[in-house]
This record gives sequence, structure tokens and C-alpha cells, in this order.
Amino acid sequence: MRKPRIGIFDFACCEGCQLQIVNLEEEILDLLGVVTPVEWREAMSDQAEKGESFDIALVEGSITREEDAERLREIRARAKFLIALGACATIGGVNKLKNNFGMNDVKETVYGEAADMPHLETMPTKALHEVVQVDYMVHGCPIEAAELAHVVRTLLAGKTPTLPAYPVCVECKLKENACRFEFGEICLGPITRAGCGARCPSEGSWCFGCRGLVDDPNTQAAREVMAHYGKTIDDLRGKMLLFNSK
Amino acid sequence: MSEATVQNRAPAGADAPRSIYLPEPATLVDVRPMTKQEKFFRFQMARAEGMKYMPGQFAEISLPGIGECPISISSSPTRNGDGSFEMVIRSAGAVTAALHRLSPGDRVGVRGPFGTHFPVEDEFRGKDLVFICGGIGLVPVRSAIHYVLDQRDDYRKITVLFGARSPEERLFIGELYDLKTRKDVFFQETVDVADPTWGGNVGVITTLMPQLRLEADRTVVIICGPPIMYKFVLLELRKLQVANRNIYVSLERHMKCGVGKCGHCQINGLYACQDGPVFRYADISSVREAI
Amino acid sequence: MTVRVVPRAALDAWVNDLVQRQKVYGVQLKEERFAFGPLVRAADLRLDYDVTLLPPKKYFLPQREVLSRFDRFKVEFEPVLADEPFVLLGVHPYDFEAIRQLDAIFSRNHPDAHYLTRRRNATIVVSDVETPSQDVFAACMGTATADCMDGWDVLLTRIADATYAVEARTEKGTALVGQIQGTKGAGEADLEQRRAVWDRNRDVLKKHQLRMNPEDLPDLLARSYDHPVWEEKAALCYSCGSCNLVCPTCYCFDVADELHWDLQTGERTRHWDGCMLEKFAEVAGGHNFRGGKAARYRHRYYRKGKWIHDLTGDIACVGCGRCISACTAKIANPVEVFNRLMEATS
Amino acid sequence: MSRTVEFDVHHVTRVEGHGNIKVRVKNGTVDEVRWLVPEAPRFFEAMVRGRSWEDIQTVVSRICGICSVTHSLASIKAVEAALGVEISRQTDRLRILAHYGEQVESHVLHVGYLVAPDLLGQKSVVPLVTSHPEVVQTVIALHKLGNHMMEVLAGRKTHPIRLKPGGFAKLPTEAELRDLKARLQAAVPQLEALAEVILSLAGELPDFRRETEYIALVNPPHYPFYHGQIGSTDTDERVPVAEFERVVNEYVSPQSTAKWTRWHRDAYGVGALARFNLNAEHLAPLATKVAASFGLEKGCTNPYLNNVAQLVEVVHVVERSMGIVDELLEAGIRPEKPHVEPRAGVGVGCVEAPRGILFHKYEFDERGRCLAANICIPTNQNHANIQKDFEALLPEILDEEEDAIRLKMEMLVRAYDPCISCSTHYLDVEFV
Ligand SMILES: Cc1cc2nc3c(=O)[nH]c(=O)nc-3n(C[C@H](O)[C@H](O)[C@H](O)COP(=O)(O)OP(=O)(O)OC[C@H]3O[C@@H](n4cnc5c(N)ncnc54)[C@H](O)[C@@H]3O)c2cc1C
Ligand code: SF4
Ligand code: SF4
Ligand code: SF4
Repeated sequence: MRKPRIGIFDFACCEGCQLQIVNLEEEILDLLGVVTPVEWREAMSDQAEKGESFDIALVEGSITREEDAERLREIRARAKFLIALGACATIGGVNKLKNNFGMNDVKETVYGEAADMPHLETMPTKALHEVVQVDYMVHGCPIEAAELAHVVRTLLAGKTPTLPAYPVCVECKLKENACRFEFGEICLGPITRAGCGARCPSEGSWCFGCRGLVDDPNTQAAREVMAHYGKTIDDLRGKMLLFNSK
Repeated sequence: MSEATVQNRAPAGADAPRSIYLPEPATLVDVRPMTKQEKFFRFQMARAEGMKYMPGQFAEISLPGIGECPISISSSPTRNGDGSFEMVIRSAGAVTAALHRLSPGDRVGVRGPFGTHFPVEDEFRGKDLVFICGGIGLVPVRSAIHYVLDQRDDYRKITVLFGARSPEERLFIGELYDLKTRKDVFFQETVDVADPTWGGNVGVITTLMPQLRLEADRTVVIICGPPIMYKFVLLELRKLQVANRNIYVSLERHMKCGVGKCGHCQINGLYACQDGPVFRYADISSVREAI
Repeated sequence: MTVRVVPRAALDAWVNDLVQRQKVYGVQLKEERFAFGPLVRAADLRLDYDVTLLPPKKYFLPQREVLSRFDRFKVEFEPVLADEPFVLLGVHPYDFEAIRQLDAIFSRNHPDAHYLTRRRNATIVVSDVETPSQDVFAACMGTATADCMDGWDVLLTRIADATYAVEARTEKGTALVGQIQGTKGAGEADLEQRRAVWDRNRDVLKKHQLRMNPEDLPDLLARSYDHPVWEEKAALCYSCGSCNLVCPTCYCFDVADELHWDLQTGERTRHWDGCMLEKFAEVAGGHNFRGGKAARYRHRYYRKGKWIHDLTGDIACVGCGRCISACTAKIANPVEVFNRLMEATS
Repeated sequence: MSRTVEFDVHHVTRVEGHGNIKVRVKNGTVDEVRWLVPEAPRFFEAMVRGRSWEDIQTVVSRICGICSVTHSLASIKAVEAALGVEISRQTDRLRILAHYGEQVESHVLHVGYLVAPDLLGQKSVVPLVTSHPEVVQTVIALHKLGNHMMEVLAGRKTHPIRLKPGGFAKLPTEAELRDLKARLQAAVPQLEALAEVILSLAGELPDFRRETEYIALVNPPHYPFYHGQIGSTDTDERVPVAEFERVVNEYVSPQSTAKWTRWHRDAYGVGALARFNLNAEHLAPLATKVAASFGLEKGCTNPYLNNVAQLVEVVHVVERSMGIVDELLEAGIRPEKPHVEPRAGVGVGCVEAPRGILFHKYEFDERGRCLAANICIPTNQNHANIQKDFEALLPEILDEEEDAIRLKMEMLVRAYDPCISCSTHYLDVEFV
């Protein structure tokens, strides 16, 4: 049987999600046993022929320039499945913090006088699905290597994987963590989509929402809960902006 | 090994129960497309005695690596002398889509049969029977229809009402035609939305009901269809003065284990997999989540 | 067996010996809270804990458990049953009552071999509560003490600073207690002290006051289906399932298949699920039989106070108070809800 | 010889982020040679404005997936400096261990996955899986060690969770540290094996030298990654990190448009080779031996040998890590919780990233909200130096085949291990 061909691509991001593929360690050999990588700039000099198609495109990063949007559309056209990898790709992630400011403002803040140069043009950050159709999302900042492995295996077995619909608290309870709220911290777990195994609460930190919000976050509850713990809705908003800016 | 270790080891072997979650092997012997979404399947168990079941029961079908899902048995035990059984499966998600990709000779895992069945040998006997089926709701009821037709003399008048969303979603077209042409069955069907090929009734299934001439005290009504259908059919039946104890419904719920453990299929205090899927309506008319 | 008295030091010596020979799970500190975990030495055992984050049910119905291993192409399943003996040290009476209730659920009708195998492999040492937790109300539910419960193997009660009363009820328990060196028979004074502990616990494990007998709950609920409290409270519900997941009597689960890298072999696993989660009752095609928050919220209380009772005769809330603490929205207090229903209907 | 060479390496592969090389040689003379960076700018310094002091690490860790611990630590040090937070020795030691983990992971990734294929004449690590399985296994084992250190200390391989201003959100257990010690010990023979393989291939590294200024942290008698002052090979002056802006002198080059840095010359280099050139005498024993086996000596000016210096550093940090673990175990892990009171202030944090010296600077208002930020990353500091290297290298190799020229130039870029996605502020240029 022909091994499915896989391409790995990046846009504006820290490339930490690609790194998680390397972080599969020995399992990367297993991965190579079931797919043929045809393009992976960060790790390979070989590049797929222009226009060559592949079965799975793993794409990380956000879209912040029209030229990137164009490249993404081209990748989409060549890929049977397009999987968005990581918060930058699935929800915009930290890159969307920028959208809270004017584009000229961010340019001037960073580049000062040089801000006018044409190559610095930037547009409000977009997640991949805001530009092309995305078949599946592997959330997280960074993604969980095990989840990516699961998604790839599931797809190869002919099944569309499903995203957890429930919030991080579920996995946090399963991990038997003490709740961060009890320590006076604001945790985004109750409104954030699970799948990470409650990484951050399990490591003693609040959840900062890198997997995006659940479909139906209870905002009324959020308000009252903040009051109950002596916080304000602005404190919560501040946390939500980190990964879930518009 | 210490004394305590020996002592509290679970008794092995004989009295250790078999896992209720372990599928048994079965082979797909026949598969045919029925509509765009549904396919017909016939399976044969590997075990010698085949599948022993009653109309209305279901089985859990497994494709390892994909998952497991509950599917009604659509054939009648009166016709499975070889121990095989039939199903009609709609491609609705992961497992069902993968089942659609199978070809004859492929293997699946099967657990079951599970659940209650239509009382074809008890309450149905000597009664007028009215089967009211919407869409894929025909599938479990077909088992009972075949059963009563095969023991035709044990029952009185038999009526079948069938409604599909559109002509191309009609199941078992050949069998529907047989029912229509049989002298000993009153058959009516309708579609919600017609197309140019359709010359029959148009309208939801309840539009067929006013034509029913029932003798309420000797009639048993069987209902199966999409969740929305029950309420309206039941309203019509009330007008026809059919008592709740003479109405049977087959209900669908999310279901994982099939054996009353996983909790998904609970209808208030009832388990659809154990107390159902076939319920006497009188038993659930006050169960708020049922209909 | 009669009651014996054992100094803490002797108890520790026995535990240190036991962990060398057997799998032992005991209560230990976890991030300023307590949790059952594999015990490696007596010094880590905290019999003075208030409540564990998760109940000990995780040793019988683990968060994630392999049910079978399969071969995708051969379509073969091989059952996996965890057949390792273990000792569970320091189960509070209310948690033991919950285990007893689960025993009933998992042995009725189609008995569940996975649960029962783990269960039969366990020797359970119940220990009376030394420190009441902030939300416990076991005393209201009749589960504050184990003196009138059946089925535990050993009962441990701290009757003085460093002295415990120990009693075995089963053969397994007797064998276990027989290994403790330096015990002596309990005198009347010791037994008196033990009764005092029970009396105290029946008094203090009542951080919330249920204003009815638990036995009245099924009837109360039977008339409360349309009570406004369901909508009211559920308005603040995150549908996070925390109240389900920490509950010692909740047992709903989901089943999933996981493939290995050979894309041929894999495992069928079961995982805890919760009726408070949005998709719990949703079927393929999107119809959700309990789509509203209030319907889910109500279902949980009915399961605790009525549905399980209809099935087995048990009131499925043992008063551990975990759901009260675990609910971020602070709306999961059964006592508060049941008392509200009382007010309205009496 | 008169020849014409023209090529564009569009997106150099096996580096982090996007960089292009543009070469135009007409009739034997270099018309144009440029190192270009088309990576999409991400504007971190603008984005952190308004964020709370406690969220800065979470955001800036995302500057770079490969040096996320480094960015986290630099930002945390800056926040602590601004808010006047004291930390315990335990916190200090644990942070250094986490940071060492990242040096191991990053250097092994670079040398093993990205550079080794060049030396073995391959286009990626993939064919090495079958041609050199034992090398790949060793690389994986060492890579895992680095990752494991970050997991145990920082809570995750990429984007640390436990590192917070004031201390740790969660502490490693003593059992975990004992286990770590064993793993570190087990890594020593693997390191020796890897060093041997690389040594046998070192002949493939081009012999090219160019005098330049090297800048790194110095802190005698240590080989510092975490504490110290800014040192240079051009001067004996040592600059406190708070005054880093005096060193980096960011400027816009008329020849290129990238924001470049310079101190005593028109370019300087940072990274493993810079650290080695400034601190070699403070290397741990085995690392000293490995350096000697390659003939790597202080004063080295061959940028390709940065890869060798990275290898030497991996050995060094593994050796030093064992000592730190011992020290921590001896003292026992004390439960501590970070405590920070917000106040107004400005602070600078500086650490050595695997790729070179890194500076973070933040200003906060009295509620601890960030007012302004300045982040100066090592890759930016190296750009001018890469450009200068290109200008010197190209004439030397002009008579070689175009493919060889291209490969050598790509290898030069890879030698710097540029982490282009870090680019907090990039001026990229129009490219063909
Ligand atoms: C008693 C009973 C009889 C049924 N008979 C038939 C039949 O004869 N023909 C037919 O086509 N379908 C039947 N169904 C519905 C069928 O079970 C679902 O379509 C199927 O479970 C969808 O699974 P999936 O993996 O393909 O879809 P997915 O959406 O991928 O399902 C995800 C999971 O949700 C659960 N689930 C989703 N929908 C349902 C559902 N409706 N009922 C129970 N669990 C669900 C399954 O456990 C499944 O593993 C019946 C359901 C029940 C309860
Ligand atoms: S720590 Fe966060 S994720 Fe965990 S239970 Fe509390 S709110 Fe939910
Ligand atoms: S309902 Fe709450 S108090 Fe009652 S047993 Fe469950 S978790 Fe404990
Ligand atoms: S714990 Fe509270 S918020 Fe979460 S599902 Fe239960 S009642 Fe709702």
C-alpha cells in the first residue's frame, strides 16, 4: 500500500509545534513507518515539486500578511486533509494579541521611524480557518505530541478524529489536581476546550486558554464566579486576551 | 508470597465472569446499498448457534480501532434458520461510515442481542396490529412485521403506515411493494416532500392516521421513528382512543455499553438499553424525558 | 475478630513491611490537598486527612482502563482484567459506603468482570475520620461511621494520640491484621474511646445540615421535577462535570478505541464520563436528549436521590461534600438544593 | 576566472524560521550577496503592552519554540528586577538546571538533526535512520535527556509552565531529581560517542576564518549561561546587563534593511563560539577534553566551528548539571511558593540562549501592567555577522561548483543556528 504523503508547513509562529513532532523522539521513527514526509522545511532540504499534492498537510502558524494567505490557499489546494497545528493556526493564539492595537501602532512601537517600510505591512492576525477550510484542528500551545500522533493514526485508520467538547476541568479532575481557584488564581479551565490533559493546572499553574473556548462558554457564570473569588470580569478578560483575542 | 497476598487474590477461572464488553466474531455475508445514506447488511456469527434474538432487540457492532455502536436487528427470527441476522445502517458517524466501507467476507465484532423486544408472542397475539414507522424507524419494526406475517394466523388485522422524508429515502422498496399488494395487510405510505417520480401521498405521517378505522380495545400500536415523530403520532392515537397500555414505542438514545452500566441511555430512571429500547407506552407516559 | 489496640509505631512498622510485599495504596499529601496514591513508606501515609480529591473508586473503576486489546485486521479482541491484589489504606466510611453501592451496581444484571476483578483483589482498610473536611455532611447521610456498615475488611480508629483500635471483619482482614506485631486486645476503656470517636463524628461530620431524612429524598424528588431551582442554579453551570467526576457514587463512562503505530493493534478503553457534560446524551445527527443545562443539572440530583434508589434501593449521595468544594461556580451543593425543595413542597 | 553565478536560496531549510540567500556574481566579481529574512514579523514588544507582570512569561515564551525556557527566564529575570523580587538559592539552582536542559535539547537538535545530515552528505535526518541508525539513536537519546530536564524542572518540553516570577509553580520531587542524576550519568558515554562521530566528520566543515568581535556573558570562574556581565573579545570592559542597550546599538543598515547590532566593529557574533571564546578556561573537565580533541581553542574565528562549540557545551552542561542535582539533593527540596507584589519599575533580564546572548527589558506601572518592552534576540545580533561572513566567504569559494557554493553558504547559515522565528523585530527586505 502506498504510504500517505505528508507535508509540514509553517506561518507566523514560534515553530514550537513542529518541534513537538521531533519531540515524539523514538516515535518519530514509527511515524516515518506509516507516512512519507515530502516537505518539511525545518528538517529537510528536499522540497516537494511545485503543485505536487499530498494526503495530509500539517500547518502551523497564523496568517498575518496577504502573501501568507496566498501561500496557504496554495497548500490547501494541494492537500487532501489540512490539519491546523497549534494555537496560532487554530485560534490565532498569542499572535492575535496584536489585533487589540492599531496596525500602525504596533509597527511604530517595534520599528519606530522605520515603520513605514513596505515589507513591514501587517494585517490583523487570522487563524487558518479564517482564510481556508480546515479539516481538523490540533489545539494547544504547543500541541501535545501524543494528540498529534493520535490524530494522524486515527486519520490513517479511516476515521475522522473528534475534538473534546468538554472543558479542561474534566481532565483536571481526572488528574486529581487541586483547583487553582482555591489558591486565589484565575483559571480559564472551565471555559477552555480540553484535550491537553489539563497540562497547566497539573503543573501548578492556571489554564491560560490556549486550546480556545468551548462551544458554549457560560459567560454569566464566569462573571459571578469572578465576584465570588474577589476578582473582576476585567481580570478574567485580561487572561482571556492572551490566547483568545479576537 | 505472603499469606495475605495469597488470600486476597481473586478466585481465578470458573467463577470469574466473562467480560461483558468483549465482542464476538461475526462475518459480513451480504451488503447492499439501500438509499444514499443507508446500507443493508447481513451478518453471520462465528458461534455455531448463530444469533438468538427477538424482534426489537439490538446488538452492538464493533470495528476495532474505530469503535462500537448499537444497531437494531432488522430481520425476524422466523427467517434466520441459518442463525444470520440483518441490519440497516445509516452512515451517521465514525463507526457507521466505516461499516459502509465493508465488503462481504469482512469481519466485525458483535455483542448482544440486548434489550427488550416487541411482545409478538404475548400481547400482540390475537390483536389488530398497527405499525407506524418514520424513516429509519422501519428498520427495527421490520423484524416484528416479518414475524407477525410469518405467523399470520396468530394476529388479526395488520396495518402498516410508513413515512419517509422523500421518495429516495424509502427503505426496502420491494418489501413496501409486497406489503401494498398483500391482501392481508393494510398498507399506506407518505413522503414529506415529493419529487416528480412520486405519485403517492404527500405529508407527514400523521396525515395518514385519520383514515385509520381502529377498534381501540383490541388494537396494539407500534411506533418507531425520529424523536420528533412520537409526540404527534401519540396525539393522534389519543384521538383514536387507543389506550397507552396498547402502544409500544422503540426509543433511541446515546448508548455505550448496552448493558445498563455506562449511563448514557438513561431516560430519567430507565435505561433504554435494558428497560428498552421497546417500551410499553403506559410504562413511560409519565417519564418526562421519554418522548 | 475482636478489637485490638495498636500503637502508631507498630502500625508504621507493619505498613513499611507491607509495602515491600504488596501493592498498597494510601492517602498522601498532594499539593496541599490529599489523594490516594501508591504508598512507598509509612511516613507518607496521612490517616489524619480530611478528604481526598478523588474518591478511592479510582482503584475499581479507573479514570482510564483498558477493557480489551484488539487486532484490527483479524477483528479479534482479547479481554484485559487487572488481576493484582492490593491493599487500600485509609478509606473513610462514607467512601466505603460508596464502594458498597458501586458493588451493587456492577454485580447486578450483567456483572462487570473488570470492576469485580479489581474489587475482589482489594483488601480495604477503612479508617474513621480524624479531620472533618470543609464541606462534609456524611453525618446527615448516615455514613459518618462504619460501625453499622458491612463488607469492610479492617476498621482503624485513632482512639488516642498515637494509638489505634483495629478490627477485622473478614478473613482477608483478619489475615492482614494478624501480621501487625505488638497489638493487644482492646479493653472496655479502649472500646469506649472508639465509641466516643464515632459519637463525635456523627456529630461533627455535618458542615451542611440536611433538613430531612435521606430516605425521604426519592419522594421529595418525585414531586420536584418542575421546581424553579433547577433553572436557577443551572444558569451558572459551566457544564464542566467536576461534580460528577469527584463523586464517589458516579460511575458513567465512555468507551474509545486507540490504535498503536502499526495501525493494526490497539486497545479499547473506558473513561469516566459525566452526565453534566453537554454532549453526554447527544446522538449522531446532533439531537441531544438532555440538551439544556437545567435538564442535566436536575438529572444529577435525581440520580443521587431517586434514580439509583429506584434501581438498588440506595441513596446515591454519601455526603462526602466533594462536589460542593469542586464546583467552581459554587452551585453543586446537594444539601442546599434538597433543602430548597423541602421548603417549597412541605 | 570569469564566471557568472546567480542563485536565490529561497527559504534556507533546516533552520528555524524563514531566511533567504541571494547571490549575484557577474564575470567573477560579486555583484550582490545578501542574507534576507522574510519571516512574518510578530510584534511581541507591542503585544505585551497592557499585560500583567504575571502573564509576560506566558506570552514571550511564544517568541520561540526552541528557546522558550530561555525567553521565559530572561523575561522573569527582567520582571523580578523591575518589581524588586528576591528569589531563593533553590529557585536559582532549579532555573539553571531547566536552562541547561534547553541548551542540551537545542544543541542536540541542531547538531544532530540539522547539521549532521550536511556532514554525512544527506538532505535530512530521514535517510540517516537507515544509513546511520546508531547515530540517530544516540541523538534521540540525548535530545530526550534535554527534554526530560525541561519536563521535570519546567513542567513541559516547550513553553515552560512552572517557571514564574518569584519561583516555581510546582517543584520537582527528590525522587525525580535522583532519577535525573542517573539519566545524566548515563548520557556521558553517549556524549562521548556522539563527539567521536562528529570528530570523524569534522573534516567536512569548511576551513574559513574571519576576525570579528564576540560577545557573551562572562562570570569567572564560571562558564555562564544565566548569571554574569556582558563581555567582549574586543575589550576588557565588562558591562552590567542593565546597560545592554549600550552594547547592542541597534541600527538600520543602509546596505540591508534588517535591524542590525554593533559594538566595537560593524558586526559581532554571539552564540556557542562566542561563549567559548570568552570563557573556555571555565569549561568542565570532559568538555575541555572534547574541545581539545577537535583542536578548538580560544580565539577561534571559523564560524562553522560554532557547531563544535555547541557540542562542547552540551558536554559541559551535562557535567555541571550533575553537580547542581547533587547540591539540591543534599539541601533537600524545600516547599516554596512564589510571592510577588506588583509595583512600578523598569528591569532588564539577560541570559544566554543556545544561540547567544538574549536581553529582555520591561517597564511596569504601579499595578504591574506592562508599559513598554524591548527584546533583543541573539539571531538579530548575528545577522550583520552572517552578512559580513558571506561577503568574506563568497570570493574565497567562487571557483567552486555552484552547488558547492550554495551548500557552503547554507551550511554557514545553519552553523549560526539562526532562530528566525524569534524575530521580535525584523526588517525584512524586498527579495526576488
Ligand atoms: C437501540 C438503538 C438502535 C439503533 N438502531 C439503528 C439502526 O438500526 N440503524 C442505524 O443506522 N442506526 C441505529 N442506531 C443509531 C446508531 O447507533 C448511531 O447512528 C451510531 O451509534 C452512530 O455511531 P457512529 O460512530 O457512526 O457515529 P458518531 O457520531 O461518530 O458516534 C460517536 C459515538 O456516539 C454514540 N452515538 C452517537 N449516536 C448515537 C445514537 N443515535 N445512539 C446511540 N449512540 C450513539 C456512539 O456510541 C458513538 O460511538 C440505533 C441506536 C440505538 C440506541
Ligand atoms: S484548576 Fe482550572 S481546569 Fe482545573 S478544575 Fe480548577 S478551574 Fe478547572
Ligand atoms: S453528590 Fe456530592 S456530596 Fe454526594 S456523594 Fe457525590 S460528591 Fe459526595
Ligand atoms: S461542578 Fe458545578 S459548574 Fe461544573 S458541571 Fe457541576 S454544577 Fe456545573
